Amino acid sequence: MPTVILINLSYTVAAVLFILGLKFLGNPDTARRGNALSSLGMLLAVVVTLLDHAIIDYRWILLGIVAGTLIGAFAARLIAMTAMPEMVALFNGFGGIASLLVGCIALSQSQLDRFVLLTIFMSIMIGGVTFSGSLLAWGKLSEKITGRPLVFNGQRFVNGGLFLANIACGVMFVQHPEQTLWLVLTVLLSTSLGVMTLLPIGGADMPVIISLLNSYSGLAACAAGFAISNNILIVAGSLVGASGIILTNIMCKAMNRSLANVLFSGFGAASGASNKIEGDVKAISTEDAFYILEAAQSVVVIPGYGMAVAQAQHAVKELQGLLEKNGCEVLYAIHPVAGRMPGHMNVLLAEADVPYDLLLEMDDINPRMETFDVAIVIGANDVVNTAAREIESSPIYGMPIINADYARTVFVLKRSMASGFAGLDNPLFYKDNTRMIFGDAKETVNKLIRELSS
Amino acid sequence: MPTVILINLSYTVAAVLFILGLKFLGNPDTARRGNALSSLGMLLAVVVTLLDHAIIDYRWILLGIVAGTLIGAFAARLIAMTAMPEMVALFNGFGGIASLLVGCIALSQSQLDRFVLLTIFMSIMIGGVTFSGSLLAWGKLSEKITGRPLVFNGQRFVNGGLFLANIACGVMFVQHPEQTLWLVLTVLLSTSLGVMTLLPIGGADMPVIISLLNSYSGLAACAAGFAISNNILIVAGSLVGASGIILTNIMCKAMNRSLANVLFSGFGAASGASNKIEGDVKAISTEDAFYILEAAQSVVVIPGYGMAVAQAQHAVKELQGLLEKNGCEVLYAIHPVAGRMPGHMNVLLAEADVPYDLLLEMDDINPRMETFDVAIVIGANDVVNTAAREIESSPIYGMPIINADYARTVFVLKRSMASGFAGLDNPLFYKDNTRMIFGDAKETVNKLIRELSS
Amino acid sequence: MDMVYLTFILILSVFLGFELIQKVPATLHTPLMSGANAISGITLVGALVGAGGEGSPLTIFLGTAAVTFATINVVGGYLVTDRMLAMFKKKGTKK
Amino acid sequence: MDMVYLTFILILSVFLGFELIQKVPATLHTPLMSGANAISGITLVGALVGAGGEGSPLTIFLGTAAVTFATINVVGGYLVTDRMLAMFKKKGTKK
Amino acid sequence: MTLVAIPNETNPTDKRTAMSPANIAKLVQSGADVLVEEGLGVGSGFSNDQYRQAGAMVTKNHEEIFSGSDVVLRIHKPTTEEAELLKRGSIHISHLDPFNEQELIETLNNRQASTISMEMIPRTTRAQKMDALSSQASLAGYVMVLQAANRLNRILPMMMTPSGTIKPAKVFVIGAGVAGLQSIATARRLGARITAFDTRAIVAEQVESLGATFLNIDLGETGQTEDGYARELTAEQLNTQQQAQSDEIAKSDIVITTAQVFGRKPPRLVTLETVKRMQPGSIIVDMAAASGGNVEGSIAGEEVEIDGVIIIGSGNWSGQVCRDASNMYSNNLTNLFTEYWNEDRKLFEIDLQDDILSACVITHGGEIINETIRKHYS
Amino acid sequence: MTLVAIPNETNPTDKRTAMSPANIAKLVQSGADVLVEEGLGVGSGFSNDQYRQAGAMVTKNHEEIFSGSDVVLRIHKPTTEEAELLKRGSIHISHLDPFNEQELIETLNNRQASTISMEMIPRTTRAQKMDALSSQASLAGYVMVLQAANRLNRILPMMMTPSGTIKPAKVFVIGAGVAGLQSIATARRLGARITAFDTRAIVAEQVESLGATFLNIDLGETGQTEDGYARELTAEQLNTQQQAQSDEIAKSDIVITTAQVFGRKPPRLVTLETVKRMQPGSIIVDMAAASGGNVEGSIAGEEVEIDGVIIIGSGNWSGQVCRDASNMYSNNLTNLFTEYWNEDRKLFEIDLQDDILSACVITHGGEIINETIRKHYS
Ligand SMILES: NC(=O)c1ccc[n+]([C@@H]2O[C@H](COP(=O)([O-])OP(=O)(O)OC[C@H]3O[C@@H](n4cnc5c(N)ncnc54)[C@H](OP(=O)(O)O)[C@@H]3O)[C@@H](O)[C@H]2O)c1
Ligand SMILES: NC(=O)c1ccc[n+]([C@@H]2O[C@H](COP(=O)([O-])OP(=O)(O)OC[C@H]3O[C@@H](n4cnc5c(N)ncnc54)[C@H](OP(=O)(O)O)[C@@H]3O)[C@@H](O)[C@H]2O)c1
Ligand SMILES: NC(=O)c1ccc[n+]([C@@H]2O[C@H](COP(=O)([O-])OP(=O)(O)OC[C@H]3O[C@@H](n4cnc5c(N)ncnc54)[C@H](O)[C@@H]3O)[C@@H](O)[C@H]2O)c1
Ligand SMILES: NC(=O)c1ccc[n+]([C@@H]2O[C@H](COP(=O)([O-])OP(=O)(O)OC[C@H]3O[C@@H](n4cnc5c(N)ncnc54)[C@H](O)[C@@H]3O)[C@@H](O)[C@H]2O)c1
Repeated sequence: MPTVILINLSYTVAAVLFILGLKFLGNPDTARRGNALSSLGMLLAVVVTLLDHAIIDYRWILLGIVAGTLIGAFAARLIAMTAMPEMVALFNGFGGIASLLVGCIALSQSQLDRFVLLTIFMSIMIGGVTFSGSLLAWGKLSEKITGRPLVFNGQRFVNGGLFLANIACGVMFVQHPEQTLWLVLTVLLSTSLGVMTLLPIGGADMPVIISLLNSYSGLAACAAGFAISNNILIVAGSLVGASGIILTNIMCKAMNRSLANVLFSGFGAASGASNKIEGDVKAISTEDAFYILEAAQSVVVIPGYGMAVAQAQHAVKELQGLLEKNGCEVLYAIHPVAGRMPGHMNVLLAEADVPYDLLLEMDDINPRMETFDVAIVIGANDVVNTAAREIESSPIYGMPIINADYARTVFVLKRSMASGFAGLDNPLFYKDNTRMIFGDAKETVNKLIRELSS
Repeated sequence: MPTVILINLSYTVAAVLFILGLKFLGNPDTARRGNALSSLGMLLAVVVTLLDHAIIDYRWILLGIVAGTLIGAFAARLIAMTAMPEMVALFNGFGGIASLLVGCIALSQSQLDRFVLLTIFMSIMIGGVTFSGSLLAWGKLSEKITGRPLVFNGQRFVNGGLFLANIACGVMFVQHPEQTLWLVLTVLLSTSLGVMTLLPIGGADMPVIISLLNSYSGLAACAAGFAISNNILIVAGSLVGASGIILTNIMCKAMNRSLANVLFSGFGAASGASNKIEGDVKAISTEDAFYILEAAQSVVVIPGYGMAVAQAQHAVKELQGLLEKNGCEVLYAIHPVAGRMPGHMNVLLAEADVPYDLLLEMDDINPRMETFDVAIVIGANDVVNTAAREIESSPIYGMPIINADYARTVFVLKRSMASGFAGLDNPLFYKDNTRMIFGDAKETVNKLIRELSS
Repeated sequence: MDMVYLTFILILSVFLGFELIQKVPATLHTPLMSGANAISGITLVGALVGAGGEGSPLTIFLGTAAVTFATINVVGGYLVTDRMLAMFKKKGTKK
Repeated sequence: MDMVYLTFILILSVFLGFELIQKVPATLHTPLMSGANAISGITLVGALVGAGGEGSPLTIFLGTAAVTFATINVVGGYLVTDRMLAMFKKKGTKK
Repeated sequence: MTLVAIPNETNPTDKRTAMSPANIAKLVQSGADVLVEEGLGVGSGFSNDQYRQAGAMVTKNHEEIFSGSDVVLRIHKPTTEEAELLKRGSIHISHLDPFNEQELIETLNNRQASTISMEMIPRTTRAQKMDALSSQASLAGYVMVLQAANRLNRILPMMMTPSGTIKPAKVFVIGAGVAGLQSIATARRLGARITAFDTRAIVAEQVESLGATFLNIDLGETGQTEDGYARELTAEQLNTQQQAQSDEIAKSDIVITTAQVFGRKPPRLVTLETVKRMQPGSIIVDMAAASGGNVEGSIAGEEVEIDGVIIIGSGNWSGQVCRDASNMYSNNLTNLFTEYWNEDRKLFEIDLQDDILSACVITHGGEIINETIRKHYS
Repeated sequence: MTLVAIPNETNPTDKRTAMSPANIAKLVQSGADVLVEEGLGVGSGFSNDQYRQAGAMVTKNHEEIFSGSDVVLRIHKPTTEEAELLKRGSIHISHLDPFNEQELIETLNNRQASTISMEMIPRTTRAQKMDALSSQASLAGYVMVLQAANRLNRILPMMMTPSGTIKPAKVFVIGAGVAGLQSIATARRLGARITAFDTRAIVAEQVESLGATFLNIDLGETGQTEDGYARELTAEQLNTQQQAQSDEIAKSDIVITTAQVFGRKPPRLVTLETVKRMQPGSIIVDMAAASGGNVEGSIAGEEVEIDGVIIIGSGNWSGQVCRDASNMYSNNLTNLFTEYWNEDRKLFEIDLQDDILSACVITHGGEIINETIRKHYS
């Protein structure tokens, strides 16, 4: 069998191993095996490549591999458990620069048609962005640089300009590959682009960014694969590129943010809550709510009359169980006037067999409300109406309420923006950290259960 | 752009449309759109293929397409709703013979290396099996032929022999492509193989078989694709081949059978239940149980003391809800002595808010037990112990029980093979239609809920 | 080298096929089967060149037959599938 | 024609990538990212030919650098991922 | 310096207490001086010592309580004699039944007393913590079901047993206010099948939220007042209702009536004829027996048997669970007291602008200042 | 031709009836002639007419029932006079209390009567449909909780209300047999917090399956008989148990004792000392009061108050829900009757090989053939 066929068939096998590896990595039971499989694929790919007739001298390769293995292994072994994310960022940067270099090398190929040049440019540009971006991320995470977002006026213009310049450079490069200027410019511009895009992003958002950059480095490898017509680079690169995007998206949702918001908001830079009933009502899907609940360590459920109307108590109990299984603490906060008769919530929750110990009175729960990751308000309204605290003119001003709004995130489950028994608007619904989940409470909770249990 | 590039890029698009089409077909909300997308992909693929420079004469093509379209469209429009499965079988057969023909045509190509010959052989053989098998399936389903499985001694030997002869033929064909004999023999043997394999399979199992043959016809197309180096044939063919296998598997599980069982058992041919506590205990996973429940139209739940121990009542109620949402009727059969005190089950089910109307007494449920697709016995034992009916020497002989075993399938949820209060072995567990789901009842039911709600 | 690429494509498609079909509600089993069956009529594309090419009359005859059969599969398959799905649609919306 | 095949492969891989990662529990986000990152070190394969080829010294130098960086990415990436996952394993079995 | 005093209740059948020791402690802490009569709370299980420990003075002198204190807290309305003992300008907080007790109110007014009627606390969200009608009605709802179940010759829940299947008992609740809802909840806890009716259509949802069935009767225009109370029905409407309920009642094992119309005599909902249609052994509980009765033939404070049907009209329902009832009433009083207690000046301040006080203060500064009551009297 | 007769019960406090009209109809259908005494079933709401419609003859003559019939069905044991009236060789099925009524049994035996004692029906799965002890105990469990809740000055469920939070009442159940389990279930329905204890460790799981907590007391060897009954404890074990329960009892609002030892006097589980540790207003229900009592100071058929703690020992618990109790008992009797009724020969056949009959037939053919009882007498 001709070597090239052998190599490529091995590449097929390697591709299968990568695919299985990624699949297994997504499941806690098989994750470790998945990682092993994918490393096996990598080994196979590297070893058979060495058979390539184009390779005539193994010394430099050996040098590079030995050096790289030593550095990589030591770094991976010695790094503290807590510093792993930044390590991953650093590794990712190295992957980026490798793609950049491979792109440059590909320039010395014999036939360079437009398409190949384009892919070379892309591998250099994406590699460059990945490289510098990852380094900055590493710096921010390891606190070598301040983790605070750096925002300045006109930032978006500068970055947009950089990007366009980069593209222009690429066009020139493809037209005139012989002029090194464009190559050098491409490298410079893309690395600056990487740095500039990351500046306004805070340290806390870095994991998402790393995941994104990781996706980029896959794309860079994929572009390099096109540049040198190599299947396995394309397959592995695009697998990583695609799954990285999905993963990034999942991570964003878990933070209750959009990717755009992460990239451009300068989160944490400016903030100043207003006390007026002003602001937007932010609705959210159960799917997105799931990501937040899934990551929550402590949840307080605040039931009201709507839970009774929806007969959601059993579903709520079920949700409690699932959250607890997920390692989350769940408590119930019962306002004395919740429902339509004294003890209404008790009747319902007893029916659903919620242990008495989990039911806390208003006065016991309010002091620790800040410590809850999520407050789920289920069909309650008046009893969490912050007008009682904030609006002096309100008829219920001064009435003690359950301070749901002090929790990190508040989900309000109700069917509409309608008011409750007292007929008053509720400023809680407009708060920054409040998300409305519209719909019948039972259905909503059942949807959450479905998300959580699959 | 050279035509061949254009064609192939269009093929890429067609492939994407097929992929999306299949994905969407798996979800009730998008299924119809999925079908439309995939037909669009087909249209695109066909149209751009007509641009191929190798095509010099469109008359025959036009003839074929017009004739095919007319026949296909009329058949699809006119067929009765109930006759659809057999129609699909017939269509599938046509696909099979088309692949067979394409394989033959490919023989007139210029360069015929071994690999190409192999793929040609495969497209002919698989096409032939698909063709004749599908026709037989069509016959059985439309009752043109008897639907009863036809079993004879040594059947497996005959079929095995046929298969080996077919392979041998293939080897000769690849060695001597110039001798038409092997080609003709291949066609004959493969069509006979299709007929012979289907003979022992009963009409009721035909849907699974069609799904399998459908997967084959995908593979045949894929082989044909290799034979004429055509991407889209490979992609579409292997997509259908792979998804068909998965679908076949899903369908088998929904019937609580394995594929091997379907293929070789001659199900329904012989049967003679024995009344002894003999036979095997058949355990089953919740995942497999899900497929059966998912397809069930009516379910009866038979709770016992184990439900109380596991405190599974709320989960059971939840399961009921999900089954009902799935269009299934759910009833509860309460044996008077179930549990450990009079009315034990009532206390629990009332707590879980199961409507009284759904609780049937033993005497009301027994006469209609045969009509239930599934009986779920949850932690009951003595109250469904068929020894009371079957074993004269048993201490409980003569005691009325709930005849769970008369339902089509019985799931018994308990932790072990341990006996109940009366300390007696239970022949129910050994019956042909009984499946044990071992484990704590609440956990088992929760797993089922998870399967059902995702 | 072509064969290598084709093998790659085959492998990837097979995996994709496996991944695409996961849990399918029982009601969709038949439509899904039927829809997939229509796709397998893709063999039509292969038949076209035979029917319209410069081969022997036999080839052309076989090609035309193949085109006819495959077209029946494709056209009939898609239409039947659509009819089945339309039926579900109605059932669903009635409620 | 090569490009066509490669594009096909690209498209299929992208779809496969999308399908593979569906719902991932939060605890696996970081290991998954890290594992995928290691795979992206596949660029090493491309670098090898540069470092061991018959190119100019510059090419070889760049190639060697690329090999080194990519190897760090690959080796470090897999090892770190494995360490993370080993940690989970222990947590799980302790219970 | 304000002296708050709590007398013993003079009604011997009521074991409840207006103030628990725990709440006395709160009053003392907020700066009031507290005087209680000896033996206060014995019926509910609170001893004199507990009151002393909470910081109260204990007296044997019933008169002193009225004549010597600035604020009197209690459950029931005072007798005319007690009213005449009151210190001029003092504050008296208790049930007063102002719609029916014009004479007593005028006596109090003549003493220049500021009187707060617990019945008149408005049904607003903010006032709920002081709302004694609600707290006691809620307990009453529970007690009525228990009494009925205790008298019924059947069990409430369904039981499928080897000795036959026992069908769940049927309970019909008329009037789904606070008490009615609690009855529904309690009966459902016990496993009965429940139907309920109320003229206010809005409570249908609340009834269903407790798992009971709402009986739909088309009465035409009914509705509720701003305060959430029911409007009185016309004679014709009442007749329609009686007819429509009759079948449901005949089928029921237990009927519980809780219908009230604020400031009016309770409507007569169940006629003798209907009672006679019930199975012997069935039970009717008439919550309103004491104030006129929803059921024909019910006698306040007694159990009557008509054709084998037992009509319970004991009254003072919450008194049966006197300990919890006392605690809740005492919490209501304390919440009211501390809401308007000025800690700096150590004074109970009556601010007639306040929407709660303006509704429940009857007399103040020698005038009957309550609009509703003044209109009712004139 | 067999004449089956049902006399009125002579115990005036028990309103139950041995046979409901529905079951009479079954007997008649299976070919028996049935005679009932006039007024049978009045207490449970069944009229003479209903019996007539079911196919029974009705007589005013109490004696005739005994002297003229082949089978007598009833609830309570006969008086000696009644026993002496029995037709020779006839069959008598009822409770007989054979362990304590040697004299009566001998009288019956002298009449050559075949007697079946309902107490002696074995606790096997097959016999459960005839097991009257179970059916009545189950109702008793329900009634005891209702009576206790009705007497308690608190409510059972938790309520978080604007007038304060009411903690759920604590209930302690001693003896988790049929009655104890039903008590647990009923109290839990009402929302109480429940702890339970039993000497048979195996019931811990059953207790927990009803959502209650099992109190673990290490008594050493206890165990149960083959029939599932508890063994008697040694004096020392009993003492350990009393001590260990004492704290739990002191904390409880309601204590329900149901402990029995088959064929023995019930154990004394709660001492006076422990009773005095309870809060005033708490309730104890002593199910065994009539047969000796689990609680020191309980009096059969009465309510006693000791230091503010009320001990209810009314007895005849299931009689409070006489209609359901009658139906269940009547089903038990009918199930027993039809099980051994030979429809062809129209005879009630006593087959001493049968494992149920061999356990519950006391006398037959002029001999005390029951092993257990014979041993007990000798
Ligand atoms: N506890 C008592 O004794 C008593 C007695 C009488 C009155 N009240 C009064 O009732 C109020 C109780 O406060 P609360 O917060 O419990 O209730 P609330 O303020 O009345 O609010 C209930 C909310 O539930 C929502 N809802 C209704 N049905 C729903 C469904 N099926 N699914 C989801 N949401 C649903 C409604 O919003 P949407 O319509 O938008 O869904 C409504 O805003 C207080 O004002 C209290 O004073 C209490
Ligand atoms: N109703 C009454 O009044 C009363 C009173 C006393 C006795 N009994 C007797 O009790 C019996 C009642 O029959 P039954 O069918 O209800 O119960 P059973 O025959 O006692 O069987 C209960 C079954 O539940 C299983 N189980 C226990 N815990 C479980 C858990 N956590 N998850 C899943 N399965 C669990 C056990 O099997 P594994 O151990 O394998 O899981 C056991 O075989 C009759 O014999 C009756 O005579 C009844
Ligand atoms: N805002 C609060 O916090 C709060 C607190 C307690 C009560 N409330 C509200 O106050 C209102 C009155 O409650 P309540 O229990 O004191 O009422 P109530 O005691 O005055 O009357 C009891 C019930 O009887 C009903 N009724 C009157 N005539 C009837 C008839 N002919 N047939 C059937 N039913 C009839 C009434 O509608 C009412 O539901 C309710 O709307 C309740 O929700 C509000
Ligand atoms: N097989 C059947 O169908 C069936 C039917 C009914 C009852 N049973 C079984 O019969 C058995 C007896 O039931 P029962 O209710 O008639 O029993 P019982 O009335 O004889 O005694 C009541 C309970 O008191 C307990 N007890 C005795 N001494 C005690 C002590 N010192 N402290 C605490 N508890 C003490 C006993 O263990 C028993 O649980 C149980 O095992 C029950 O499950 C079986």
